[in-house]
Amino acid sequence: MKYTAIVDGEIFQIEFGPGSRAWVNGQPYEVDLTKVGGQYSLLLDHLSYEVHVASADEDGCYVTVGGRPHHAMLQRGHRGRDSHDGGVKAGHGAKRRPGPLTSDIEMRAPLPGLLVKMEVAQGTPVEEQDVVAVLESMKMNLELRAPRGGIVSDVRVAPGTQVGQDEVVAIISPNGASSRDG
Amino acid sequence: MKYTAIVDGEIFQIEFGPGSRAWVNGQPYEVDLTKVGGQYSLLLDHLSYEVHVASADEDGCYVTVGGRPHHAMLQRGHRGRDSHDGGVKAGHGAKRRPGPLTSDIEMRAPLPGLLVKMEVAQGTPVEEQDVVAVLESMKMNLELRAPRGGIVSDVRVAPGTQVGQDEVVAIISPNGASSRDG
Amino acid sequence: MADKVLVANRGEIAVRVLRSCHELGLGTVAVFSEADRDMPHVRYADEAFCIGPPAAAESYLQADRIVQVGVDAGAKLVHPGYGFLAEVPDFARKCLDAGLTFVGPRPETMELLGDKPAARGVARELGIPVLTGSPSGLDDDSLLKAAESLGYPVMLKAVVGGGGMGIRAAHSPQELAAAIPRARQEARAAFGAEGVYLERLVDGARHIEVQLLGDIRGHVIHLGERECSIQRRHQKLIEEAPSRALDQELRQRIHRAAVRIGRAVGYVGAGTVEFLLDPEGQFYFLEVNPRLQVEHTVTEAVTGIDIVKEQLRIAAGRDLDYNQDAVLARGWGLECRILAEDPNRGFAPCVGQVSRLREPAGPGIRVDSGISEGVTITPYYDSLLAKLIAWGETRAVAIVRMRRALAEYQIAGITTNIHLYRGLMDSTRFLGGQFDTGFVEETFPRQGDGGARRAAQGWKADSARRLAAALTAALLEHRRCEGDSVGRGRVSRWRMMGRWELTNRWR
Amino acid sequence: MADKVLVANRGEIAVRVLRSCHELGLGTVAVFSEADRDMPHVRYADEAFCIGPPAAAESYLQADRIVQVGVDAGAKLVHPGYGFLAEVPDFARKCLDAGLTFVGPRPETMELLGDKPAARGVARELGIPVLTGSPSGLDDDSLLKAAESLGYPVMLKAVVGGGGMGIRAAHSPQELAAAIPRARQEARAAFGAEGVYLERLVDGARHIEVQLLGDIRGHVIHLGERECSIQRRHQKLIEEAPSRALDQELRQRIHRAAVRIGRAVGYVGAGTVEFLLDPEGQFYFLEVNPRLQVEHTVTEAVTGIDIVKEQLRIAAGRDLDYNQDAVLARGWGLECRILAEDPNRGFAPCVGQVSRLREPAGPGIRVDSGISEGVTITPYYDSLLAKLIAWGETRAVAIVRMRRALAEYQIAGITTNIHLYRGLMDSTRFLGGQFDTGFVEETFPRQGDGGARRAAQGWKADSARRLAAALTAALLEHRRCEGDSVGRGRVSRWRMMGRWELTNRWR
Repeated sequence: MKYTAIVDGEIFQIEFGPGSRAWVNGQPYEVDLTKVGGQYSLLLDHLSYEVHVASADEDGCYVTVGGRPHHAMLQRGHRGRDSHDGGVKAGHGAKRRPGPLTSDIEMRAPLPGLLVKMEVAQGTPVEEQDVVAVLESMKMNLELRAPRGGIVSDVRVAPGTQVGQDEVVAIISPNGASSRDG
Repeated sequence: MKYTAIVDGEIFQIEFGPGSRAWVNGQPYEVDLTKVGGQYSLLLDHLSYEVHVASADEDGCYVTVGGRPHHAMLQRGHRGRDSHDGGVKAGHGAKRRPGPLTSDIEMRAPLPGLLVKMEVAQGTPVEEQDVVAVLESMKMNLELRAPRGGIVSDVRVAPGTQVGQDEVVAIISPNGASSRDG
Repeated sequence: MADKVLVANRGEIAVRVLRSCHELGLGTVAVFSEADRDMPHVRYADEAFCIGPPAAAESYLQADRIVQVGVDAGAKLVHPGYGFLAEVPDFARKCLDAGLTFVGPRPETMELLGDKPAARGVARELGIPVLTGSPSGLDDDSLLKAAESLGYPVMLKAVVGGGGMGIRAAHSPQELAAAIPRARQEARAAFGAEGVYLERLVDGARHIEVQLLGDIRGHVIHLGERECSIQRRHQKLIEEAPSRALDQELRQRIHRAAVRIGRAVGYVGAGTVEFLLDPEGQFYFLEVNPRLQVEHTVTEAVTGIDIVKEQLRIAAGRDLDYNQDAVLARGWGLECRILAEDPNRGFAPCVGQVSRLREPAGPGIRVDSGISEGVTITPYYDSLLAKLIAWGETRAVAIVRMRRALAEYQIAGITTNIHLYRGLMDSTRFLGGQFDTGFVEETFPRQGDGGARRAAQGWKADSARRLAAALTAALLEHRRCEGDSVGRGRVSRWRMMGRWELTNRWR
Repeated sequence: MADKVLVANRGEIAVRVLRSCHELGLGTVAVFSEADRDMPHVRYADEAFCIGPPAAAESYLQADRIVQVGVDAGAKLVHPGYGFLAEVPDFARKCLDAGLTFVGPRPETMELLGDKPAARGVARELGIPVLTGSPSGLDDDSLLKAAESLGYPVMLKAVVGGGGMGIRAAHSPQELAAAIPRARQEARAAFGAEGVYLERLVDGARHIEVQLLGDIRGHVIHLGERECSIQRRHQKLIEEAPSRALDQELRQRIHRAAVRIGRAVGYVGAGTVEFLLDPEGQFYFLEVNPRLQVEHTVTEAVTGIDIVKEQLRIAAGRDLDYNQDAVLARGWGLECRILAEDPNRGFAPCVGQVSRLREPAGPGIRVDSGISEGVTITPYYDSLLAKLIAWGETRAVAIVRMRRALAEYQIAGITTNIHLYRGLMDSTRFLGGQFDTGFVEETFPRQGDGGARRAAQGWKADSARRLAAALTAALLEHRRCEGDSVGRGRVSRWRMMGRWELTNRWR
């Protein structure tokens, strides 16, 4: 199972092996994480960290390490859904799957960067997980994928444009009920 | 709704009125209880107590008041089940109601006292809430009622006998499957 | 002294006062607004009474209601803490009229000292230098004229009150004209009186104050000085005792001046005489704060004297426990005010629930806290959550202790200014004592988060902490997926982004 | 001193040592057994290494493994704390052989002082009184003969070790014959050496000890005395500094005797010289503890000196920071050892999970804690959870502070001896200083819980607390029934009795 975590804009590609072994961006680490009271104790190659996972907002959660808060976003690192996924869906599927899309979704840039590609135009129908745009940031290409199916009702940014963090790049409206004109 | 609480062997009969009014053994009190972090703050006629409800064992729970632990047992104070009870059943019915009795239940004396009456004999079938025995303790008569239906498979104490705290007075076995001979 | 004390305050100072009451065997009565039901001072007192809605004007400033609670609860003494009603002579009078002993100076003394130009008059008569300034009661035009004769820059201040409210610097008539209405409005909002006055502004000044104790028999002693130069917008952030800016001769002159002022006004209780020290070593009397101060703790750290206990003893009519010779300072005391303010967002106050709290402990560390895990910080009162006090044999030892304690301090769920102090403790200017009242504002905006990094192997660098955060997040999710119960409960509260993916992996 | 320190210990003393390391800017390495993964010292250190299964013999006593961790982690110093390997000369040698600096005296000094009759020989040669006793190395018969010539009662002690293990009183040859095999067995189990020796037993004796510091250049100073007479079965419970039992002349004589012993053995580091003081005011040398002691904190409270920092400085080859004249004691320090022991069940050690923890704070209070909320106390190590230290200007002030702090202390989920101290702080014999080493055993069994009640309105009486417990339990259930969410989560964990009901209500 692979994961991608973005912490304060820095990207970590994480894979867990057997036992306490993990790889982060290809580097091996020994990881020992345990919960004590309301917090966690992390030993990372024997380096000791006190970690507290604080309440989440819409865009992720706050992970406090050694008394300093960090903003973390997480997703499973494979493109499709592989065979392991049964357990996951119950967890965050709750937010993603329920019924048809009923309100507009603003697709925002999770990081500042260069919009490399815009795969859709106004009126394009999209399925859940379709690539909407590609952002280049921190020397990586980031695909922005539709969280649900619908119709692209607005495209806000053209390829080659620099976008800021949280800037809206496109809007997806419920199927057949475009709520704006662009 | 009335409740009976036994704390370190002392008996409190409690009734809650509207608002923050409560009666304990007939005396009125103003009660303001709020949860803060892992504990409670109780204002009882403006007297301030820090209360922590600690993990329960088989016989009740530990309520720490001002850093001092007290053992508390609680039950709803009415003999039968009155109309308010719908909400309660879902709560502790979980332990009491599920299916037929499958193992022996030891009926124990919650306090030291004099066994005044034994309402059953070996082989008596009992329904849930039937009175099994009556104990006199702290100037009160305490009815011991069957927590579930079954067959009385053993009677350990005769009326007129002094029993100690936690002493077994009778055993109820699953219906039609007495697992001991007495 | 088996009496009962009503503490007419909230937060850390209420807990602080309650602790001394408990040590003296006094019963305690707390008051709280509807917003403060969960606060520790409610739990810490023997009894607690709700006195109204969240807004201070409807609760902690309701003098009559608080006096009535005191009477109903059978209290004998009322301790006002600082802020709220602490410097309101009418409140003191109402206590006295109801047969309650007010723990503080006499109402007449409070009135005299509350009018700051009048208090300066007292000092001037004693031959103690005061900053040239205007009288009180001037209208806007007269203030502008007075400024011309004083010479710019000038400092505009509220006649009554304190805590940095209603204070503004003006470097020109235009600035002053613009500042006057705002200062009046702030003063009216904070203290209910819009009078302002002018003082000459001294560049590079340091703020030195002297702690006084006086009993009802006219004995007045001092407990040494404090330095409170680490401020932001006239709000003290770090206080220390003693001051590095004083040599022994200057120190004694300032102490003597403070005691003379205290004696001249017949000061009873604990109070503080504030001075400005200019870069040439000349000191000027500013004002007297007729109350317990937030930063009394650093004086307690070096003298070992419990100032709140002394207040209570004095109020009970006892003589001072000490003569001047018995007051011996030892080592160095430092205090950091832990505020619910975000230094990275212009020091905006923050609200929220304290989801996790671990306060530092161990040798030389004292925490006076007004919060506990699970409480909600509301927008109704000031942002002071707690005070962290470090003592050391020397200033350097106190600083490294403070730094160690700041590293231990964990507050989650609400943003605080703890990082700011981590940075300041590493600042060479602070270590060297080279700062004045403009230090934070000059230093911090440029320094930001990076200054908070501890040297060498002790402190975790930012990137290592980000890696730790990433691995924790991923591993908790991983365990949840694998059905491991360890991470459960926490992870379910997250909302995964799920909106984008990486194309180029493992680079 | 930007080096790294391996702390070869656990619990509160590991955290204590780590704090001083952090203040000095030293990197830190913790070790932990498999039972201690959750303990605070693991989180508090920069790095942490698991060194084996729970049993101390397989983890904290594994000298080779610990040395290897130190080497692997790049540590330069090893601090042993107290207990475990702290007094094992071989461990110190292994550190030195691996290029690690052992924070403690030289191995030869440890060996000399570890043989207690030999150490008594040093004192005797200096003309310092020692209790008459037997040599070490006697067999059972020779011990019985030696007892005859000493005269009963006698005290039987292990030749090596400390902490009350292997110590027994015998009032007759029968008692002694029975005690010898048990003492030998205890000593073998605890220290790996079964040698025992005899001392004359002094009735009504008080235990006085003197803290020493010595550097590698032969300077030896003392930091004053401590009194540790509040014991139970030779286990110290309350320690204080200074001692009420000494007048100025006697105090100086004891201090001088301690320093002379330290100089005679070329003592390096922090150590403690223990004395017995008989009711006639005659003191006798007992032994030297060549390590940091649990109760070093009360000396820190009165002198302001961080003894662990001094240990680290000395180990780094520095001269002492102080000469004797610079060591000034102020006020009074008291320490209560917070133990996971149930005084109501014969002081049986308790295990369990700490479900709630609130440690006291505020003026004059220090807590050195080895636990945190959520940790599980296991049966593998000693029962010391934390130390509560109170400082006051006088002994009386320290006692009321301690009483206040004990009232604040909340530990749920595991039974502790906090109540015992609440009772002792109210004991007139303790307040008056009228106690000897038999005080707790004489006083507490009869006093029980009732002595813990605070006077007057401050402390809640038992019956009021029971009422509060009853109402809380009932109201939480009531709210749950009514669908109120406030009580949820807690109540669902209860198991209602449901087995009996009241027939006669409202009597």
